Amino acid sequence: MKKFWAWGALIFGLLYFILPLIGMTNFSLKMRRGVYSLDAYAVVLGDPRFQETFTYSILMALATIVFGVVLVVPTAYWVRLKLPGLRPYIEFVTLLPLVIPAIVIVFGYIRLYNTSSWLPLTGSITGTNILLMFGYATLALPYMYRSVDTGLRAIDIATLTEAAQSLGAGWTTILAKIILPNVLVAVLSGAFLTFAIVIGEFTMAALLNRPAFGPYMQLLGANRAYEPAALAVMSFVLTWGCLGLIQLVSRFQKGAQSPA
Amino acid sequence: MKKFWAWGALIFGLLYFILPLIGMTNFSLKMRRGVYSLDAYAVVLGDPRFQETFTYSILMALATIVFGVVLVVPTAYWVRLKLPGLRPYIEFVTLLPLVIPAIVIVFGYIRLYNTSSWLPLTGSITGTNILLMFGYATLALPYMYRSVDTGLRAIDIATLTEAAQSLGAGWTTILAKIILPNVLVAVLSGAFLTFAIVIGEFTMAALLNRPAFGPYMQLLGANRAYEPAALAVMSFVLTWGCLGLIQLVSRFQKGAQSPA
Amino acid sequence: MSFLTLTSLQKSFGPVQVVKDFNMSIEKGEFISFLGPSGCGKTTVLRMIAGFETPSGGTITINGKSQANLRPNQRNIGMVFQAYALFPNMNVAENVAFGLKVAGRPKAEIDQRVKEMLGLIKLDHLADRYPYQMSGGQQQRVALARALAPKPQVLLLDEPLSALDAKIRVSLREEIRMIQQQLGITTVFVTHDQEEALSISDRIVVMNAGRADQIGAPADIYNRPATRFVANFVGTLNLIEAKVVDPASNRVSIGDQGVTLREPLGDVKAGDTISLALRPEAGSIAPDAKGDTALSGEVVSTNFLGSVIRTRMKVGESIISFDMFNSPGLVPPVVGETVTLRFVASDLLIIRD
Amino acid sequence: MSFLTLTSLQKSFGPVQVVKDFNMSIEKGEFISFLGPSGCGKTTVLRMIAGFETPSGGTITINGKSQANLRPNQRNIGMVFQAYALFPNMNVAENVAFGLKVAGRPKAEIDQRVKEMLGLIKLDHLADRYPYQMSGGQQQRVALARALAPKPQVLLLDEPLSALDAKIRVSLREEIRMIQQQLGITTVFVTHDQEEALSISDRIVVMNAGRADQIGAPADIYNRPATRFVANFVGTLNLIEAKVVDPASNRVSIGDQGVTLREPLGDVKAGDTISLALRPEAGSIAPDAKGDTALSGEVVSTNFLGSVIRTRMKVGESIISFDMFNSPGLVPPVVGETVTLRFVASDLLIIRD
Repeated sequence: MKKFWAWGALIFGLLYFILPLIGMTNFSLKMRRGVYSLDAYAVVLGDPRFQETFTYSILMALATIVFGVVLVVPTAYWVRLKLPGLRPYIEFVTLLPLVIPAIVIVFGYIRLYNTSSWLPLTGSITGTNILLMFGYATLALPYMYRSVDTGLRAIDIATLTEAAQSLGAGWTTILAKIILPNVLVAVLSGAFLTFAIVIGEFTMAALLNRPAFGPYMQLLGANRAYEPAALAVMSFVLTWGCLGLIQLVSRFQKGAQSPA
Repeated sequence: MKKFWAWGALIFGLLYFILPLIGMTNFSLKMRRGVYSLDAYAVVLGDPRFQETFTYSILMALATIVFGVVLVVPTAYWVRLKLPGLRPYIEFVTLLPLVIPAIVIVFGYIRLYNTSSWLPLTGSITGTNILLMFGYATLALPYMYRSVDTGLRAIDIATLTEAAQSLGAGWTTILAKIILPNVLVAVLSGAFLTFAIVIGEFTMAALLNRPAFGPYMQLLGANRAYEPAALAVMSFVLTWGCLGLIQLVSRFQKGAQSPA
Repeated sequence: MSFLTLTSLQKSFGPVQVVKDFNMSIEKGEFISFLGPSGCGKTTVLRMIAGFETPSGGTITINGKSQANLRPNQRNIGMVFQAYALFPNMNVAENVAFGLKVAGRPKAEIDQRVKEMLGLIKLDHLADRYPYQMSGGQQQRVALARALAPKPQVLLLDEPLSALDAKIRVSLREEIRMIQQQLGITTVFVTHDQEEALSISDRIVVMNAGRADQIGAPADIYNRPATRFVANFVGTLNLIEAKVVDPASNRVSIGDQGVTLREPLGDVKAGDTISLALRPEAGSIAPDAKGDTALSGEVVSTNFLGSVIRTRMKVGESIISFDMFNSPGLVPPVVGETVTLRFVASDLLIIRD
Repeated sequence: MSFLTLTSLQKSFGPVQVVKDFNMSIEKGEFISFLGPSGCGKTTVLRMIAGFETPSGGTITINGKSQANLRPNQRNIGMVFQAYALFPNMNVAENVAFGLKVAGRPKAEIDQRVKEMLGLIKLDHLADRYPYQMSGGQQQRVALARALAPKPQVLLLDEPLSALDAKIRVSLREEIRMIQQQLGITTVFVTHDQEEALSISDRIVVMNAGRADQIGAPADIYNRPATRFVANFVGTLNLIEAKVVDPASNRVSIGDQGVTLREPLGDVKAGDTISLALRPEAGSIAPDAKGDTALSGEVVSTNFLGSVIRTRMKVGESIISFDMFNSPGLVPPVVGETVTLRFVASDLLIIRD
């Protein structure tokens, strides 16, 4: 039984992740005919549009993360503490973006906030950026919320809150000194997922016509052969590195704080 | 403080979900100039390509769900029971599809299973369908796995397994009679999310050139005005209905089984 | 006037009235226990004093000042929770300092007070430890120090010992009592453990279904329970059915054996059935046992419980348990044997309700 | 030959040896308790008998047959868990029938046996209930019925009462013992609660750090503990430091008071320090108390615990606790008073290790 599973896991892992990755990495190194080279990588990194879109997407990702944290941490805390009956509904709402195609969200936004509406966000670049950030935040909401909510579950927030209150602390102190430090790892992991989502997102950025990394990747994928493979390998390494970092942080945190 | 949050939630909900939805629904009913009508819906539903792609995607979704359940339930059970040390790694693996753009996965698959490879899946339609199903399963893996894993956490599988063993039951009996019935709701909710993802997926189906619903939606979105709005509303209603169903089932289940 | 007064306190959660017309006056420096089964409302009363629940009716006054419009963080009340509730991101010293920091005290004063508090709980050497590095007993002592550091008016303890092992529970309850007497702080202690309440309190409130069934000193509660509920909940008790023989002379019969009670029987007539209560430790079957009353019966079981041996005998329709201290030489009665239990008639309580 | 034999049983988890050379022979129909603190290996031994853990060394034989190559579902052993472990998707009758269905018994036989089992635990009327609709005590009785339904060779109980309330714990343990005697089934019961083990068992194994410290009948274990660990773990105990005065006549001194022991002192010389043990219930300060030995000391505290009043007195460097049964007329000694505790010299045990 054990052997069967071990073999199953191995084959599954090979077919699903490792072989495709190896194949792609191999291919990305073959731009120069007959020898392995990093040419494809050099081309990608040297492309000014790569630099421009990547920078734009990183800035958007950071903005989305800040907005998400400010929105989600107090909300998730408050729902757990005072409105536990609402939790199923909130969970339901945070699941919506997973199952409503991005195109629906964007389409709705464009209809609502176009230049002739009462809030003409699409009329200016800043407005469109804000709208795009809202869209990203919606996409990232499920991950951020679930991550923070799981983090909150690990600590007994009701009792910690009451303990802090009985010692004279108000809401701001409780949030800043007790809640946030104890869900930091969860917030970080939510932030990272948000980052990955924003960097890879295509539909919204394309429909709102912003110079984001997703559309650039798509464009490259449609018109070139080796460069997209190089891009894919790079984004995989970035992802892997970030995930590794999260694991590291959370392990460190565990060492420092878990209840033995 | 309570008021602030209540207002915040209201405004958030309005800006994010409800107003865009209303705007879109409104627009989708305006195909006939000056009056509200269901023309756009009639056009969409009457389109033979809608019927074809929708049927294809539903069949693919069902296949993906069966594959996912058979793969995930025993794996998640086994990992929880015998290899709890592996859980972080498995979780890590199941998170990968979230953060690796679909394009990377498909690109890898195409490179690996092309007509000149040792497993030329892309050489036949059935092969390509299987490959696409694998891709979908990869995309859906995080949701299915987490859902089942959460379901397993709610029951004490270690003790239930030992109780069943001491009563003479083997592994097949334990999985079929004890584990599966107790995580049925979790499996259903994972299955539904899988369904929603497969129906909406664009990149993989487009790159593998299969007649799926995602590319059809994209095509319609690029070339028509009212029909995509109708499509979006329909998919939203479908989604909402399914989610409602899940909530209903899980509430019923809770009533019947939760530890008081 | 009392230091902490609860007047007609009530609390409903939806349609369920958890606390019904609760009245109590607590003197400065007193140690009061709320004792009762889960769901009796004892924790709810405590949480209303702390301000975590808003009373549906009634008033709470501390040192003459109504607490009605004060939020929990304005009441200057120290609280210790069953779950310790130490802040996991802070070490011991930071935990103890938290209340003082929030109050904006100068750093030197904080350091001084933290040192003093850690001395009080004898954990000076663990000031840099984090909660997860300590045992439950140590964590709960830190929680106590943290609650006491800002010099609260009242100390509230919400089942602080329930999560601990039996041996630590006993030693920590003695430590709590010692510290409480040393500081002279008014304390309310919630527990469902009768031994805990009996051993630690100045007065005990036995709560039942949202009301105080009896308020009194530990020995009062144990020896003179006011209601059947108190008699049953505090300590083990035999309930014996007896038939009134002669109300005028307090004569009753248990099975076919006559007994004369000390207490007046009150408004009953010959032939009525009444309930009597007898503690298992009240009687003895030793040949030289003292007592003005005796009951004989057949032994139905004996049970070795360690320090005591509990024997059950059948008298009429009632089963009466009695305890003997174990000793190596003791030969416990054999099942089927007839034994005679001697006790003082005044130990037989009449249970009315 | 014994029914269930454990020979040189060992179990290591990684570098930690949890069970070390455990030997035990259990007769058919015996009720054996494994008693010890958490981590002593008692549950691991039980799980090796059930087949959930594979021994690192040693053999397990049931009814003459080695269990080494049998998987848990081939051993025909009934097991009851602390967490009840009823299948949540099945009702009571389906839970009880599970083992019989797996064994492929005919439907009529299953129905008959389920009925019989539900009668045994007196829950016939709840056959259609689901686990979540029942109290913990009821669930655990169903778990017992489920374990017994396939007529197992051995019944294993893994702290089955720990999750229950105090009163239910007592009544269910008596019910378990009754059912066990009725069916005559060989039973191994794991617990950390000494009263539970003392009251229910034919024999007790006191376990300490992976070994059996002592195996014996309850009264043996309590009255004649073989090691300091057993003496400490089973019951409350005073440990008293004494100085040897004259080894030949068993004379020692406690503080400045001389005592003559019954047990030979063994290989010590005058001036050596030895440890003596005395149970708090062994002595009495009543003026008419019997006993050939007396110790006087100053009272340092008295504690009302309900049925007993525990007093501590200081004799030399040792604190000695003793218990008196509470009675309403009793005036407990006052702190500072000097009292004399009388007891039988043979109750003073010499602790060697």
